[in-house]
Amino acid sequence: MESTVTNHTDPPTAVVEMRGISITFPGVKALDDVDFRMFPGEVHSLMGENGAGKSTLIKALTGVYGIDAGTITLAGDQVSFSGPAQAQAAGISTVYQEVHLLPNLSVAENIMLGREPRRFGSIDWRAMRRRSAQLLAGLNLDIDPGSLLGDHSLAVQQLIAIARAIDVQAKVLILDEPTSSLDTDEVAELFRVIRSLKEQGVAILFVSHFLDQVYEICDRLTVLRNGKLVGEYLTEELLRIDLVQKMIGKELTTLDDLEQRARSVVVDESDAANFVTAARLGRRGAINPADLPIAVGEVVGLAGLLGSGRTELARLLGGIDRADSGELTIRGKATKLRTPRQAISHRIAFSSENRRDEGIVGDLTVRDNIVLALQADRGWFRPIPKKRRDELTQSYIQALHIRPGNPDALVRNLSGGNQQKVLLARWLAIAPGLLILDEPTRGIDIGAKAEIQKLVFNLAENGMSVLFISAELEEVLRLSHRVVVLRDRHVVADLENDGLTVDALLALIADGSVEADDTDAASGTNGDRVAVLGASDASETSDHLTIDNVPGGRR
Amino acid sequence: MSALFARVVAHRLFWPVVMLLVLFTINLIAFPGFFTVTIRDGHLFGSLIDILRNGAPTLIIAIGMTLVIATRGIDLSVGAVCAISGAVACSIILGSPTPGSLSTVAVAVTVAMLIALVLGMWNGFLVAVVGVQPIIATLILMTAGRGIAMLITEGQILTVNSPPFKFLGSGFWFGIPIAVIIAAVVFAVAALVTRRTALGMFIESVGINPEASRQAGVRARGLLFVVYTFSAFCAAIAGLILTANTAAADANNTGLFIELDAILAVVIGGTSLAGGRYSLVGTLVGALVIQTLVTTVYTVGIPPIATMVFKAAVVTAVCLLQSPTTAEALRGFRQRLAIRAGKGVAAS
Amino acid sequence: MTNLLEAPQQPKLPAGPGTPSTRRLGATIRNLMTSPKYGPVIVTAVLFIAVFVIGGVRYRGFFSGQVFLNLLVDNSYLIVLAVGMTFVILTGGIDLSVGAVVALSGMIAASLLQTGWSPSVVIPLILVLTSVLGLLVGLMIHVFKVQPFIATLAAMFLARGLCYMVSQSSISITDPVFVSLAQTRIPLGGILSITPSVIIALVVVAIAVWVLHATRFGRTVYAIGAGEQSGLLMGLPVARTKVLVYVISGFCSGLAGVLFTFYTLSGYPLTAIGTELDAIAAVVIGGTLLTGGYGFVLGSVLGVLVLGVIQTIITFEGTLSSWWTRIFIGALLLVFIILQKVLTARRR
Amino acid sequence: GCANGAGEASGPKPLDELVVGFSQVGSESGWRTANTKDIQAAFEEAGIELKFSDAQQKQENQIKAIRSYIQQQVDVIAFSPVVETGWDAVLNEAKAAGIPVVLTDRAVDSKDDSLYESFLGSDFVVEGEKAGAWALAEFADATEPVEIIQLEGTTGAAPAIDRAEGFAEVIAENPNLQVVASQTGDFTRAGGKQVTEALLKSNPGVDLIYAHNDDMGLGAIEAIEAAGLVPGVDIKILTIDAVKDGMQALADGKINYIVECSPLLGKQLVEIVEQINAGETPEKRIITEEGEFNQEQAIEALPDRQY
Ligand SMILES: Nc1ncnc2c1ncn2[C@@H]1O[C@H](COP(=O)(O)OP(=O)(O)OP(=O)(O)O)[C@@H](O)[C@H]1O
Ligand SMILES: Nc1ncnc2c1ncn2[C@@H]1O[C@H](COP(=O)(O)OP(=O)(O)OP(=O)(O)O)[C@@H](O)[C@H]1O
Ligand SMILES: [Mg+2]
Ligand SMILES: [Mg+2]
Repeated sequence: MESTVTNHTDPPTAVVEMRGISITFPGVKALDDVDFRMFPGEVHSLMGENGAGKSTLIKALTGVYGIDAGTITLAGDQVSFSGPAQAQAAGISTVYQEVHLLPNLSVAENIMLGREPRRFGSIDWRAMRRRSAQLLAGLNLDIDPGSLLGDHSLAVQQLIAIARAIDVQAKVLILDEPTSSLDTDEVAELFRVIRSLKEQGVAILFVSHFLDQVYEICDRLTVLRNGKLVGEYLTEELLRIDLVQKMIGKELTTLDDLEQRARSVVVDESDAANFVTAARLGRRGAINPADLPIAVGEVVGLAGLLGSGRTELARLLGGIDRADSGELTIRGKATKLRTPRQAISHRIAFSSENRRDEGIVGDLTVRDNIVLALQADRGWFRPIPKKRRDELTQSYIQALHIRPGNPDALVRNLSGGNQQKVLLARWLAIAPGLLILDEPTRGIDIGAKAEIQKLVFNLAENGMSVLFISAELEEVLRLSHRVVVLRDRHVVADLENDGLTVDALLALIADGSVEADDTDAASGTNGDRVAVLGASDASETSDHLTIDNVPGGRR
Repeated sequence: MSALFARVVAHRLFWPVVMLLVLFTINLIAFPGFFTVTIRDGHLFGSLIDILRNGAPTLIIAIGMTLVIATRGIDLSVGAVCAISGAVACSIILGSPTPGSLSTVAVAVTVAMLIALVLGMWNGFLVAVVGVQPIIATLILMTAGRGIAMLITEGQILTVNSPPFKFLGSGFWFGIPIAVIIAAVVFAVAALVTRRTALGMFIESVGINPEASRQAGVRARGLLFVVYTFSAFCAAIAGLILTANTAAADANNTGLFIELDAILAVVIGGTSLAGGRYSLVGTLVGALVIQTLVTTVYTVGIPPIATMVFKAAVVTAVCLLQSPTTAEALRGFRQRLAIRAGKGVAAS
Repeated sequence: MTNLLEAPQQPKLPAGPGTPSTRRLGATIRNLMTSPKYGPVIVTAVLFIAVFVIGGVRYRGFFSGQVFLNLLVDNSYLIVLAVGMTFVILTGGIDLSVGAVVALSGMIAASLLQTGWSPSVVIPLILVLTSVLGLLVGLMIHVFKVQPFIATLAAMFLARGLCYMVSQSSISITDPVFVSLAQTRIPLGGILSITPSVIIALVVVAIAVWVLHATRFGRTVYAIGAGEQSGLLMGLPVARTKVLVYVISGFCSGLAGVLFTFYTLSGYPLTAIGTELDAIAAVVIGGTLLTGGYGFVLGSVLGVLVLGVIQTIITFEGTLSSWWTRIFIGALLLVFIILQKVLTARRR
Repeated sequence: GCANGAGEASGPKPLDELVVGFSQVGSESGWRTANTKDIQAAFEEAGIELKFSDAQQKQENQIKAIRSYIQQQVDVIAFSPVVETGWDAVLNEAKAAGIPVVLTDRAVDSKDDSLYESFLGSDFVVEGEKAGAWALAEFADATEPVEIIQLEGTTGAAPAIDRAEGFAEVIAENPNLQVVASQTGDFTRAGGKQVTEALLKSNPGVDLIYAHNDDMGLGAIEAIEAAGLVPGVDIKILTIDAVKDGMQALADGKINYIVECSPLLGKQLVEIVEQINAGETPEKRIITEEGEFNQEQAIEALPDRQY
């Protein structure tokens, strides 16, 4: 063990102390003799590649999984929780990696469930709503606590889960990839909250694959690799490059590679060279009519705030939802997409941001998950020969470093990041002409992220069009030939990506707001809308950007 | 060696098979000739053959039910479809001037099957297109279907005198009961079609995560149509066998409560009612357990008033033994034993 | 089902004719009807009233207060059953044992009263026994991970078998307390009257509404229905709640059995066969999703009334043969379900 | 007496103004359907309006139907109770409304026999006794034990209980007659066949099969034939009901004896209704005339058998 921690920086006693933890799943040793500790008033980060065992360690701590060996002490007492309820009662408040909330209940209930304020034995609904409104406001989230949770986007749900966790008077707060779907502003809000909790002496465990975030907020790091402890470090004493090396066990070069390549824009002005052209494509209540041409071999990035309609627009192109206005031209032919199936037959692949509910088929094997879309496209009576299936699976397992590399493992048992890779493999397997990636790098570790970015880049060079959505603007900028900006369900800008900076993009995304129109009439009643950052949107000025007045606009 | 044993014990069909063997043993004690299979009049004769033959209709229905359940559905209407197909076939045979001719029987069987296909598509329509919850969608046909069957027979038991038809239920082919052969064919077809093509994977994937499957381009609607139609088709075959068995269509009693037996067979076989992965072999074992249970009640002479309690005991026993909790406890027990044994060795 | 959970927001309404306020009202109604939460219940209520009015137009003497009250009088036991079933189904489970438990508690009551026990002992005893049965079922489901369908099926066999063991033939009840409870009518002014059973049933409904809506336990029931795993990770008392739900169902079955004996003043081992399906149908018709998480007790009460009104129409029709009776019930159920679907349909 | 209730109708009504409500148990068997049909036909012939409802074997449905008849103020209510007990409340309501009630096929077990005018039907115990008597006579000079298999009706159903009881009582006279196995076949052919199949294997020496109805007997025949034995010869068969298929088998010598249980109650029921309408008092308990058949009698009776 190459621990570099020096004792003089440690506060006197650890609030959490895990020693020699081992957990074995059938076929995988997920944790192998891992030590881990947390101190009051510090932000600690668990780092490691996908499948390194971060989530498993967290679940071991909170009693979701029983441990095969080792001891856990909480504030000096040895504990062994039989379930999350006990852990919670003992002062450990947790947000697990996949959003685990209840879509059938209201936002307020999701926040307060299990500790609802009561009067005379019955739940005090008014107090509950008030309290949750406060909590949401604390995260700068302006949504109706009475609305159904299921009506909110994944990102909002993630924030609600966080609101639930921070409401508890906890000694320990655990956040497993809480920022994977959040935009910069939401992250900033979260960090503000984390800092104030830290001041109150709460020990906070923050897991993220975003190194920037980790370096911004964390005091101390514990690095895992392949279920083994690599070491515990102070953030300020560990260079990023060293951290990455410790995580993956070797030097990382690919990213820089990518940056250095020149972006050759293959855009042709004529529609014929466009793989797909959306003209005034829209859907009531979801996205206002939008134009979106995507050329063959072009990578288009969609940028916008939470709820700006990126996902909605992408869903229309992927045939997931039906458009009710506008036209879609695919390879020069006017087409209507009614089902995802049709889209696939036009070689359009849509990879959903919500991988648990709309992506993976948990109880099927890795192999079946990878070939699913390809097979569906071929029809049921033309099965892909076993040999071909195995080859395909093996090649993607290798190309995307899916771990464990066992094609017969159930996808349910893979770590979050590896599930995402399986999903990606599914879509690559159909050799799409247009690949729509909605948050494809969500929860993917830094090494794999680079791999995926490289992949996207190469695919585009080989003529695949890509529509790329990511909350991480750097990523969007790094990959896209063009960036389309959405705001309030309108396309507000369409820019060539030469010399665009994150700051410029941010300014564009956040600048004012589109005047409230029919979309608001439909959704505004619920008030489920995030306050746009720094919005002085009362002004009726029509200075919102149009295609024409944006610098570098397309036409 | 012990690793192999552990693997066998961990198999999800281990306990159902054990239960089957236990039931066999009980029978053997009560009736020593239980395993005797003789050849009488050129065909096989014996208790085991009876179990296979009488279990065939339940098995056939359970095969269709397995696929329905794998899509997260359930089909309560199979009993009614049994009754309808039997009623249709018998009334056609009765109405024909030549009830004994092969062609009459062929027409009767074909028409009965076609009607069952329509009924299956009806269920599929309600579930897949209208989006009615399967239990209610099929409850409608369960209620109305028996009425339709009675409408056809006018509430009477239609007795037919048609050797070819009767052959379907109690005939033999190469000494093996026809019903068993039919069940084997249905089983093989279902297994081949779902496992050799991608159908099985699609069914499972729709059962596990319908939305993800839709986005992956799986045609869930068509699939639901297919499984409900297939289920009704299986029910019709079973109904014809049941009817031919006594050469009489009894709209009231043919296939009464058979849906419960079929579902029980599916679940004992390890397929979850929550949909997803299914096992046809499991269903086969489940159906055998259930039929053996029924036969045991008769041969052992369990009084009718205690039959239900006995059934409850067996079902509960299988379920508890199959449970992961029990497996865990057993594993712990074995480990303790092993440790103790190890200590003993060390001490000596 | 996923589509219910998913569509992010209300569709914008097409601007129809009418003043803004009527349009707003129309919009509100439309929104209510298509909301996944309240829609099915509201639509069921509207349809129930429609059916009642249509019946009134068609049959003499149908559209009267007493006919409506008789729906409650005749179905008070079913209302109590449906309440218990709602708890179970909300958690995503199912309870097939309720019909047999009704019969069993009738048998216990009749046989104990016959031997001179006092009703003040018998009734609590029954409620305790059936709750304990529910507890066992709940433990089997939670601790041993047995699928609810099977665990409760085993309980159904057991309860039915115990009925025969108590007595094979029916036993009448002559206990004065039971007789007076059976025959008392509580006048409601005019010629209208109800029975004590109705009051008991309504009290049960009121308590259930309160428990589900306003207690932690009740909200946890909904939580488990939406996702047991999520509930577990949120630190909710999943185990306790899941087991308790079956205890409640057992208790309600016991109580329903007692109400049923008030209704028939006898115990009979063959009563209430298939009543579990009535209860399930009532719950589902009332808008509760079988997969759990969505639904209301009041919806289930409406579901019972719908089934009751269908039955009433059948008796008022008065000339249906046995088979047309069944077909008619199926058809009415179908019309109802389809209308419900159409009216609650959301644009996708 | 018929002077019950305050609202008693004044004087006889013309037949075509009479309305009779009839609540049938269900349609669980061919016997029952024949019963329904006969009653419907008889009333049609007599020109009396009959309101019919099928309770689908549920007492609660029957209670609802009777309540509805009371509300519709029919002149006479007739019903075949699903079960013997538990009718006092609703019959009291009928009595209070001044509507006379006639029971068909099955009796009710009530202390207060003023609740109904008349019972018309068979006595299941007597049927069992008749069957037992035949068995006694048939095996009167058996020196070895006679092994009997009993195929019972649906567990808990009144006919099953009574027929078993009557039979057991009578054959107790001869200790040689032993019921070696008794199992329910649910009154169905399939049930009868499956049970017999299994029991034949564990009781190869069986001499007589006593089935609670013809259908189970017919099922037993199939099983016996499948075992390579000759029904009626190697193993004797004794059943109850005398439906057409049963009689045919009896005529063919596959069944040895049938005790009749007639579903043809229509005519007698109409007569009772007419009597009540005329203000007369029908007999309290009318047992339908039922015969017993051996092979010759069956051959003779077969041509006129309609059900
Ligand atoms: N229930 C399970 N059954 C079997 N294997 C499991 C199970 N849960 C996790 N694993 C395996 O344990 C290992 C660690 O997974 P874990 O989820 O802890 O990774 P992680 O570090 O959180 O990764 P990610 O960054 O992708 O979330 C993986 O190899 C995973 O496949
Ligand atoms: N911050 C928010 N506040 C309220 N509602 C929101 C918010 N974000 C999203 N929503 C709701 O979620 C739904 C989905 O939005 P959508 O997924 O299209 O946004 P997006 O641009 O893809 O953003 P992201 O994927 O980052 O959530 C929208 O209908 C919107 O009503
Ligand atoms: Mg993880
Ligand atoms: Mg999105």
